Amino acid sequence: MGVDNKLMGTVVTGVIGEDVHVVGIKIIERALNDAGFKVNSIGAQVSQEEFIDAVVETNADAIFISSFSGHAAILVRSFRDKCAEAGLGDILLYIGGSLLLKEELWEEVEKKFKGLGMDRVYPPGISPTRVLEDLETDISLRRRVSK
Amino acid sequence: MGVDNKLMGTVVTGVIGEDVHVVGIKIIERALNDAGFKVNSIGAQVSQEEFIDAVVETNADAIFISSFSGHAAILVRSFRDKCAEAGLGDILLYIGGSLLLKEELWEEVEKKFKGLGMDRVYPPGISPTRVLEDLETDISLRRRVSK
Amino acid sequence: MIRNKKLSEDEFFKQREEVLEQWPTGKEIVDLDEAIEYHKSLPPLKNAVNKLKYAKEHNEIYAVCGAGKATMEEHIELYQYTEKEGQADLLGLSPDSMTRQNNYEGARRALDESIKTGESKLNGLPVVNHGVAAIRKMVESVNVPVLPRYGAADARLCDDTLLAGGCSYSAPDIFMDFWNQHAKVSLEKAISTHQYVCRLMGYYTEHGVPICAAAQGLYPAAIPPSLQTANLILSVMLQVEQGVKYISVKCPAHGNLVQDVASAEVRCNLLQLYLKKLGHHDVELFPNSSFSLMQYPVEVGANFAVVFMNTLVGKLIGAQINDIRTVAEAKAIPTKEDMAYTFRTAKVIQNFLQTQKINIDRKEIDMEAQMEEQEVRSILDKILELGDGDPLAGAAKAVVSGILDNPFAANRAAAGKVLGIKDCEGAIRYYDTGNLPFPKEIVEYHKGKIIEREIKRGKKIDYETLISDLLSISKGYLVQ
Amino acid sequence: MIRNKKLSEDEFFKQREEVLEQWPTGKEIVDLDEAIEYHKSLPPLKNAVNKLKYAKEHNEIYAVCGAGKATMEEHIELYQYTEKEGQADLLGLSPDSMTRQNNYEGARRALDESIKTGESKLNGLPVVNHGVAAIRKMVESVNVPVLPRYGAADARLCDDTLLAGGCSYSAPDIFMDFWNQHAKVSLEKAISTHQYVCRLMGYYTEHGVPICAAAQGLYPAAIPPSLQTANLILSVMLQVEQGVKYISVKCPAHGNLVQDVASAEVRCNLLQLYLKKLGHHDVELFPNSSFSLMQYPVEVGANFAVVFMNTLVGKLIGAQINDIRTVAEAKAIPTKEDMAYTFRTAKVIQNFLQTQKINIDRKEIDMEAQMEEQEVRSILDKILELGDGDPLAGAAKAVVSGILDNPFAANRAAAGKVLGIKDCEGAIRYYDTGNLPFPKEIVEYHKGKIIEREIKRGKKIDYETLISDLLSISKGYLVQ
Ligand code: B12
Ligand code: B12
Repeated sequence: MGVDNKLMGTVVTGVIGEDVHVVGIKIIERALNDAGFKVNSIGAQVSQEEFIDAVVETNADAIFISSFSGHAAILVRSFRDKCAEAGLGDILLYIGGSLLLKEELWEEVEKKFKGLGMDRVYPPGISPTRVLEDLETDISLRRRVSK
Repeated sequence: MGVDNKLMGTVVTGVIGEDVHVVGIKIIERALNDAGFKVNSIGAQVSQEEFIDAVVETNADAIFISSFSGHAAILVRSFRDKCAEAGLGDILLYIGGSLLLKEELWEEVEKKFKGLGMDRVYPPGISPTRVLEDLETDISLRRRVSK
Repeated sequence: MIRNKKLSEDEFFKQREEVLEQWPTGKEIVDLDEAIEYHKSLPPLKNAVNKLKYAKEHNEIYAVCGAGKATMEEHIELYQYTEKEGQADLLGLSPDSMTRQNNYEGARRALDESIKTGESKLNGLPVVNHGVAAIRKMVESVNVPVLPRYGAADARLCDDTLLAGGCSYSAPDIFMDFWNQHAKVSLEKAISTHQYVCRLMGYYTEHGVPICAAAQGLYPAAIPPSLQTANLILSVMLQVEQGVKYISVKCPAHGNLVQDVASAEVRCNLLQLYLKKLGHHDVELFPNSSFSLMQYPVEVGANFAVVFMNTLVGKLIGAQINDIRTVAEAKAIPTKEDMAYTFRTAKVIQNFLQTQKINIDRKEIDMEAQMEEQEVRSILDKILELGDGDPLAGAAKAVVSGILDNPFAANRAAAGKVLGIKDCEGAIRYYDTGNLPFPKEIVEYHKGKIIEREIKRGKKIDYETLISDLLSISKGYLVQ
Repeated sequence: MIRNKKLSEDEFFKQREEVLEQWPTGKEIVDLDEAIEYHKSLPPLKNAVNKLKYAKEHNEIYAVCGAGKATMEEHIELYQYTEKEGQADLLGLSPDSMTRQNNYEGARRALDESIKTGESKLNGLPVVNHGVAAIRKMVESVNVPVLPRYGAADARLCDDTLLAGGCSYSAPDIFMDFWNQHAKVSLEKAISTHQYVCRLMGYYTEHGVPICAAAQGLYPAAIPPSLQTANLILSVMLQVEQGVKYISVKCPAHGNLVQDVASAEVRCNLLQLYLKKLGHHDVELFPNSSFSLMQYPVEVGANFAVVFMNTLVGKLIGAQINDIRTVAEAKAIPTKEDMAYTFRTAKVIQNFLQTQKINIDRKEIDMEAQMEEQEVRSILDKILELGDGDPLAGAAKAVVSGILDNPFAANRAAAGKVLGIKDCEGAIRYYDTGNLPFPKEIVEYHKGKIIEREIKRGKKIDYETLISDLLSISKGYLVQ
């Protein structure tokens, strides 16, 4: 990945809502960076609008939303629509963290957040390598489609 | 209890079946003894018949069956009937130990063993004091009835 | 301008008027004297300081962990269950994250929805929305002290409500909160809110109700302990200046027991030393054991092992508080059963260890402690120099120049240059000392330990190593 | 007549013919050479001895616990789940109690019913009914060695089947089994079955397949360790005489770490000493940590604390095996989830402790060890004297005269005079030394410790105290 110094893509990363949990996303940022992605990190406690602005600015391929408040389902409501309104209909939306307040079957959680417009949903403790693999697949697919 | 050295009753104790777990019943025996009961301990690995013989011999009020094999339900099957056949229709049958192979709701276990003719059923970790209280109540009741 | 100076009573009460206006429930607690009387009417051992003194005398270590549900009914049920089934000696309290961000309106909406649906929609207790009467009801519903145990950039109204409600503990740790609890708050603003809270604690204390302040000093894992200790000592300087007399000193473990015990010793010793240096001679410390901020294991089995380490460290450092996390930590807000199991395990381990004579190799502890003491002194002495003797004035400059640093801060003000890494035995070393004012031999000592690890694994340390260090405990290893 | 004498090859094979006729599956294992070849075809680390040597070299402690289901399908599922989810390094095997009593017909009926109902109707694996092919299938279904870990008055056919099936470990401990596993068997009969099993192990070993014998030496709780150690050393004398070269030495803890560590040291040191005295110079020992036979806590949380103590003791005594019980121990035959959780906890604690430098106060250990060594020597030297140098001949006399004793024996042959009790710190002391041949100062040492406790609780020791000691761990205390 990214061995020949070619840019693999651009990703906007941040922690949504009133949430301050940044350790996880900082790790993911490092992994993205090392794998040859451009990372536009907008930090903790950011809103949907701040994410969208950052994408428009950098023409990013994906948004990485981190959320540990347990309020993720409320916080990403209509995010997909807002992206579309901003002309970012095909942006990749990834979400990870501790998404709900109660422990639920992972299949259910994943379904719920896919229903909310997320392309990929990750449980806590996910390995950065897995995420990178998925991202590469999704980006090349997305590019092929938009060609 | 037993303070004035009067005999509180006689109990036959033993561990049924192929079972060797004697620690628990030895404790109960000590407690019975100290509370003023006569204890006829027939030890580990005894059969229904050995229990009944011991009762006949000592004219006991109660049989304390200990069982940790998990096979208790099979091992006490028709014990009550055999007692009746031996003319011990009103003998008190107490059972304690680890009665089943699987963990089950205590209420269910108790019901099952009462259905099998036991008068009292005890879970592991039962306090000897509780057992003594029950036994005193049951014996005085039994004597009153048979008067 | 930033100064470590006690608020005058006038300044304090003037500020208090504004604070209590932030939300309607504020006006219920205007009368501080009434609150003080209320505290005095409670049984003595419901006071956190009394209980911690009792623990110290009796060689007890009490487990505590964060806990909070949206509705008071559910919250009290959680407490009563944990007290009964978990045999808890203390109960921790976590306000929800909206309350911590002063978004009381958001918390209100979520609370309403929680009441409507009968299911907690918040990640903690919305203290301010509930108000003082409800907090008193909660305090009275259990037999043990309730310890608010949380951070926020501005906890003034929340802490005021909690203390008026009968709590005698909170955690106004400026450097914990500045780095970790807000993305954008300025140090100046955060210092001023913390001075207020500590002045409030001091006020109660001066009026006969001892209140304990926790110095959390918690850093995300893989930050060497000396930097954590320097931050914590500065935070305590703020606390005591405002009149706080009882400090719960968190001593976060990373898992290597030589280092963990050495750090706790250095932390408590230097703290007393700097306290005396700055003229504070009557402050009592209660060591508090916990793990550094890190990923907890997802598996229940491995999580019990973390509870065990946390308790063992508590035993080794002579702690009174065993600040644990439940076995559900990595996954969700704990249920009451999660709480009870975990408390029970911690308690039984404590019962088993209480009178045992366990030691960690003394020679190794002393060596480790000696290095660490030098590191902390380098940082603090530089800061006192920068601030002309004022720790907070110095700290403000140190944050700008990266002498106080945090690579995993939520706050954007962090230089983020210092980096830590584990050595072969799981102790944390400086991989990059950033702008820390360390003498050369310290830098080289750490480098040496890192090279040792590189040789052992036959591979250079890289960012994968850093990640693996951050996650290793959650995978069930000290170091991989 | 009882003699500690190696069976000649002729005697052994003649007896073996009879043994293999006890049940139809016996004839499948007539060819011992084929079994030896089978062992040699297995991967080296599936051999228990090799795996334990590996553990010793690498400072590893492997958890193991009893496990057995009626049907082979369910049993293999339990193993595979525990290996995968619990990351087990060893798997223990418990035959059911009917098999242990040679009631193969009863086991057959229960097995049939288990197959019919799809639910295990036995408290362990009916090894003999399954026969060698099934055991091999089981051994091949996992990657780690399977360790039969059980006692019986007569385990000859069962162990013969297990060894032929690819197991390289079993637990023919005469004094464990004589006291605990049967109500009526005579010592003479039990010795002869144990000599057979050990001769079989020796035969494999001599033919290039090392087999490990466990000396369980387990006594119900509240029996002082010196009596346990004396019994265990005698049991090992039987084992090595028949050619066993590898001993897993169980060192049962009572919870006071000074005593537990001291006992383990005394046990291993004296064992080597008596081995040399009786001419055995090439026996390798593998310490094995576990708790004494006692009531386990019913609550899950408290049970995890016991797993932790078991593992900590393992670390402190340099054990290779951590013989634990699952968190369901007090309640029922463990499910596969119970197994996995418990193994995982033990493993992670081991991971966390592996390279740590933890010690128990040396001076106290030495004092404790010195007393205990004297006690063991008094008993053993008396027994060797009684037997004219033959440990088993002496032991037979000692059982009759109560020099070897057990107050909680299932076997009616026990004098049952010795009684133990905990002291203030949870160490076990002699309350009554019965007929043990102790010098006066030992008796008084113990009395002193007991008086100390009486003074501390302001109450005479009575049978309630004894009960409370037997149950204290299950209530979550070392001593109450
Ligand atoms: C450290 C920590 C904190 C620190 C944060 C410090 C900081 N600077 O970040 C502090 C102490 C400040 C904190 C505060 C709170 N916390 Co907190 N915290 C944790 C803790 C212990 C560890 C998180 C962590 O750093 N993990 C290490 C990293 C490396 O792992 P990670 O975060 O899971 O990230 C990995 C993946 O998830 C992935 N990832 C993360 N995001 C994304 C996004 C994408 C797109 C992708 C692909 C991947 C990805 O990347 C990482 C690589 O594997 C967790 C519990 C746990 N996980 O064990 C609780 C936890 C997250 N906190 C929680 C809560 C509730 C709070 C508080 C509300 C207090 C409370 N009531 O307990 C406050 C809220 C403050 C606020 N305003 O937000 C809850 C959340 C529960 C829920 N979802 O319902 C948790 C789960 C604890 C619990 N069980 O109660 N916390
Ligand atoms: C010690 C022990 C042994 C010792 C026994 C030594 C001896 N001399 O007694 C040895 C090692 C020999 C042994 C062997 C086996 N054991 Co075992 N053993 C235990 C253990 C660890 C403790 C029992 C004990 O002594 N408790 C201490 C006493 C004080 O408590 P207690 O026995 O519960 O007794 C109290 C009460 O129950 C009450 N009580 C007892 N009986 C009665 C009767 C009456 C009438 C009353 C009123 C009260 C009463 O009195 C006591 C006071 O509170 C238990 C697990 C546990 N409980 O933690 C397993 C346990 C009982 N054993 C068990 C099994 C399966 C076996 C084996 C088949 C091996 C195996 N597969 O694991 C063999 C069988 C041998 C045989 N032929 O019977 C299972 C039974 C499971 C089940 N019911 O399904 C248990 C529960 C362990 C488990 N979870 O797997 N065992």
